[in-house]
Amino acid sequence: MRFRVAVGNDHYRVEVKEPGMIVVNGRPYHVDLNKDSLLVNNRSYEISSLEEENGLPTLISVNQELYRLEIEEAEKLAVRRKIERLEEKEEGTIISPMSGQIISVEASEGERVNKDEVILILEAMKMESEVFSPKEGRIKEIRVAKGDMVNTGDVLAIIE
Amino acid sequence: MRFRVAVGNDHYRVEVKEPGMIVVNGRPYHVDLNKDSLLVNNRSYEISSLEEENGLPTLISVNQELYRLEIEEAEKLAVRRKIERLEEKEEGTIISPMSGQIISVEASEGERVNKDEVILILEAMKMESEVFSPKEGRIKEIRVAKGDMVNTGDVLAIIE
Amino acid sequence: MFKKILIANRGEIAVRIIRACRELGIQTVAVYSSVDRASLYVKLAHEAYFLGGPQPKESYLNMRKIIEIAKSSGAQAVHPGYGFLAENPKFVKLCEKNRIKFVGPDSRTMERVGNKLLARKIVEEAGVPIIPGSKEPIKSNKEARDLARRLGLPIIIKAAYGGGGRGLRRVNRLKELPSLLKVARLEARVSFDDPALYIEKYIRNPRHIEVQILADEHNNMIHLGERDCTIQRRYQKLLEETPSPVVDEKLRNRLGEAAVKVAKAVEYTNAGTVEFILDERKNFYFIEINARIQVEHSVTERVTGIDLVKAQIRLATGERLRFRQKDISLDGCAMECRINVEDPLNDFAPSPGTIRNLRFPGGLGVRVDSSIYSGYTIPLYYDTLIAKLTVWGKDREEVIRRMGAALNEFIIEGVKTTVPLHKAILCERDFQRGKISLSFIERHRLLKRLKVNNRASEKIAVITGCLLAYQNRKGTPLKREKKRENLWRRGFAESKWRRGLKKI
Amino acid sequence: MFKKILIANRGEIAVRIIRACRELGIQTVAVYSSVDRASLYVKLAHEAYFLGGPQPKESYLNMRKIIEIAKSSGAQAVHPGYGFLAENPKFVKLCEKNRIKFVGPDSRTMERVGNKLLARKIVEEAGVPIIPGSKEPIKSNKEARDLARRLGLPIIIKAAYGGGGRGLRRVNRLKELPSLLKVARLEARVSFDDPALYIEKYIRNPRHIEVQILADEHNNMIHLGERDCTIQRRYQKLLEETPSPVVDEKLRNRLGEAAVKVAKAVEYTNAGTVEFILDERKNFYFIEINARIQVEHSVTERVTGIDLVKAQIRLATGERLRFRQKDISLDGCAMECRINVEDPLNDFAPSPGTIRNLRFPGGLGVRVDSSIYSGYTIPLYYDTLIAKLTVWGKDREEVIRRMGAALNEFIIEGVKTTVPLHKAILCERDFQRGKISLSFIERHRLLKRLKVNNRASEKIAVITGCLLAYQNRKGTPLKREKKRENLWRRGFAESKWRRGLKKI
Repeated sequence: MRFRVAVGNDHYRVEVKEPGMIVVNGRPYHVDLNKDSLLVNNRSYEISSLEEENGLPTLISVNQELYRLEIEEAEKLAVRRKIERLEEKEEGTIISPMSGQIISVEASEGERVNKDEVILILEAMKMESEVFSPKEGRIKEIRVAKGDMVNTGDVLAIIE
Repeated sequence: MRFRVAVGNDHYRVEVKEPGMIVVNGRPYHVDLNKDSLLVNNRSYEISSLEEENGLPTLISVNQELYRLEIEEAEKLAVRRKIERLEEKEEGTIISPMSGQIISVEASEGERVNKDEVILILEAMKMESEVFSPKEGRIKEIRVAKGDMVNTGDVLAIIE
Repeated sequence: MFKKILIANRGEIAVRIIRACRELGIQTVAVYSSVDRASLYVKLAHEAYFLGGPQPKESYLNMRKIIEIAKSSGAQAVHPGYGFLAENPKFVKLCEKNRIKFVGPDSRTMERVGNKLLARKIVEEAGVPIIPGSKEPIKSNKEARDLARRLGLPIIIKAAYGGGGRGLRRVNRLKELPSLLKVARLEARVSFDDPALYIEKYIRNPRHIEVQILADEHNNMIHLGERDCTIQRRYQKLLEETPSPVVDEKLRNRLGEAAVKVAKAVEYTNAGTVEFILDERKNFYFIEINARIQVEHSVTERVTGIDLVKAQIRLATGERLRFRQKDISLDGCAMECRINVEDPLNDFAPSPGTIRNLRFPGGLGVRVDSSIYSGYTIPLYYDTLIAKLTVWGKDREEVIRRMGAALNEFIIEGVKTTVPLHKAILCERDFQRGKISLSFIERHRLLKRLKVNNRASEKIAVITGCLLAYQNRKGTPLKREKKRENLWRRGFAESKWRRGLKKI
Repeated sequence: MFKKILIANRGEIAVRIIRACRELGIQTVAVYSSVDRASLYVKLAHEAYFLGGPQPKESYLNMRKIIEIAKSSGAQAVHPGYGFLAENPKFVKLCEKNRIKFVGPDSRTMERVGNKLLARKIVEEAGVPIIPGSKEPIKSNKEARDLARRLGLPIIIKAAYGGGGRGLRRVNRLKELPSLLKVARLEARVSFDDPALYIEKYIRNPRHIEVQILADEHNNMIHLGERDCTIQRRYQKLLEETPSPVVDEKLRNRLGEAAVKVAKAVEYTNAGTVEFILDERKNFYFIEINARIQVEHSVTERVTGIDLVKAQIRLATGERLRFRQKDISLDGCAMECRINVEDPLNDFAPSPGTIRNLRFPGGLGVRVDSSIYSGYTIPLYYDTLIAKLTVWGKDREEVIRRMGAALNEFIIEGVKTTVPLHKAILCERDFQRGKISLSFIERHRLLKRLKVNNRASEKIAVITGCLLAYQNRKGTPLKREKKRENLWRRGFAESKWRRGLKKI
């Protein structure tokens, strides 16, 4: 099975020949993966997959250091690129950066806002976090009110 | 819901009135069970259920001390006693010792069998258990066939 | 000795107090808010009582309810831990009124040390140096400006009843003064219910040095050496050690004597800490008294061998101190790293969540104090400290190496923590040489180095990712569970990027 | 300093050695058998190599393979831990031949101390008391009988190359002698590959006291005080402490001097232990030298502050001792409980299995050394030690109370352990008073007290059971997962019963 992997600006061509043999950029490695333990040519690493998307790991820890990967199955490359372009368009969605309570709403629907203008203030664990507008535009919708509890990833507002 | 419980030689009559209220031998207790933490009239215990049978715990640890319990639902007591008495009489009744699948029937109706002769083989979680004839006699009836799923207490066969 | 103590706190300090009580054979009464039912300290206590909603005002600050529970449960004393009601004179008074022993100084002393301006005055009269500044609360912008001119800029604005960095502002230019006074006053009112402010001269490259003291109710008082708490972020301590790499025997004695003098001046009893600022020329200035057990008490415990929480409880019974100053010797070095659920890469934003995978370090010289366990969900409502890693070594080099090894063993998955930041601190040459000041983290740009995608094991990450992808494609059942949680993390990372912070 | 060390061992001692190497900046090479791939030490090491099948002969005793891996991986030294090849002169020789430094004494010393009769002879010549007995291996039953008559009964039969209680027999009556000699000889042959036996006088109510020594390769040698290892079951240590409650300063010096004399007589280098028997009148007799790190080294580490494994590695590089005898002082008391997967209620039968729920104790003075983690399956093939709990206190009373509190916090589910036995030991008045001997556990019938269904919390167990039954009937989704496991256990229990085993 072949993959293409990007880590920051670095790119890798990878082929998993069998569970015990992997080729990275043409170089073969003996590997032995046992739950959270990985041996690569007998070097021992503690690994963990922290995030996945469609069965493809996106955040890996190696000896507690984090790596953000973009893995693509070589066959499916073309399809993915199209989806990415679609996602980029909807950059006006403001998503909650953490779980917490809305302690203040600083803007209202219909209002015009600048990039980096404060829209809401969130509180969690005795700390306040301001949530900014990602771009200049008009607030189409604010989905929360003061006092609401929100979870990470909840849509808070939409800028158009 | 009412229960009778035996711990060694001690017997208890218990009624769970609601999840937060229990009556043991006529005395009420406020309880709050949260995973492995139990508060009884505000006293805090670390508890764990180590073994269960038909949803009835049989081995409990309280602050790391072990207790072996026999719990019976009170409503079913009468019925059970009847069955037990029946069983005593009909010592030729073969009851399933566990939930599982019949993977083989080793005897057939009308056949004469000796005490401890294998009648059936049951399987659960990769473990096979042989089911023996409790006495010498003739197989009057076999109520299950290969492949059947059975529950604990089901009558499997009758020897006369 | 008390038969039963109520612990008016939560988290790791509640666990710490329960351990001390267990050793002393004292029964413990825990109190909990609605989000703390599954907390470790509730499990470990003998009794546990529900307080109220998650907001501190409904629960851990609910004085009447706590007193009521203490009385109905038969607790003879209340241990306040740190934070919440630990330094609240009203609560101490309420305990006294209800004949429940408060484990700490009495209400008179608490009032005296709680008012920072009053404390400054008493300390100055006792002959211990204080930072030059105002003797009364600032009444007008003009008064502030005059004082600032006299002291020379920069100056620091502080809340009279403050703590934890709130109400604190540094003023570099005179024209900033009015607006910063306004902000600080607002913060002081919101945080401490009193807008009173005062002004102090700003000390360059200061170190934060504090001295642990123990005092019985019979006028005996000793100090247990200093702690260097200079590694901070946003005025919050992050790493503490004893002895301080810049304090020699002579300075230690002078600091200790000053601390005892301060404590005597306020008629202090029980365990407490006298905080000083040490300038570049090793002049020290009194800042404040912390009238409670401190988070970082563990380092002093290790080098003195004295169980400070047990000592607190014994002193509260009226017992005399078991040691004199000459019995105290300091053995080796100890260091504590505060493990907080905060994301150092994202401006220390709190990172509450569920602990998925947890491994504490162990072995020689390694102590862990924590209230978390695998599967525990850290609530949103309280502070971010979830574990304290305290390490001992014969000398500072051994401590640093051992702490590094211990941090490398530490696994906490499911939340973001300060563990990587601590590793970065330990690797810093200047830290290893003991050359630190309050601005160490900013000055060394440590946060910038905490990058995701360190090149070192990048290829291993690639191999791991592809092997897991391969396994997933070939269909291993294990993976399915993980997906749900991962969405949560994805959202988090994404929002960072959206906020314009660097992409992680 | 070495750049890379191979650890020819597994389990907790491999983890312990890795920690020392990490502090020293040394890379570690682990070796593992087929059942140890998921072990903690494999994860923590820098490199890991497969050795062979689960049987020790195929793996951890496979000298050639280990040497081969050391050479191919570039390891400059081998640390043998304890057990396996730790005291095997052949292996030491093989290391020497291959120019790999063996962390321990050289092969000549190893041979000398391995032959117990030879060691006895050397020690006696050095003027250190030994237990009266045979000077040569027993050649005939007649010789044994004559010797037994001369020494007076009871006597002890021992294997010349023995250890760990095997080949050991107590003879109370002369007529038992021939049959017991036969059994012991057989055991000695099977266990140590040499049937040679010797005979010693039996000492009544003895205590097992050992002295830790450190020796460099430049004739410097010091001792680090004693350990009292008297609490044993079947000649296996269970709980150790330092200082011994019966050893005073004067006796400590005499024991220490004797130990150093013994070690010098065999030209000992590196860390080692000299074992003595102490009789009721406080006469001591040399028993043997353990030419390796001991399981219980942690208690000595705590009171001396010396990292013994780091010291071993430094000494193996040829470094001189960093301390002289006068630099050594003992701070407080330390005690270790060995947590074994054994069922004390069932004649200490091994209890391998999968760890389902695990919580280590923590806090002040508590050290845990362990190789287990939640979800880890303990293999059947090796010894039962899975964790060491070492606790420090200012005095013995504090240690006992703190150890008790720590044991109460310790949760290990899925296997049976010695934790309940340790709790029972600590509760025993005679133990608290320090009145112990090698037969303490039998004499106090501790095993009989470890019953299931202790009355104390019986009602709580009943309440728990009924609440869970109620939840199950009402159908809580959480419970479903559990049921599956329980069926397995039920099937297991039941099938045992059907097979005529005792109902569990």
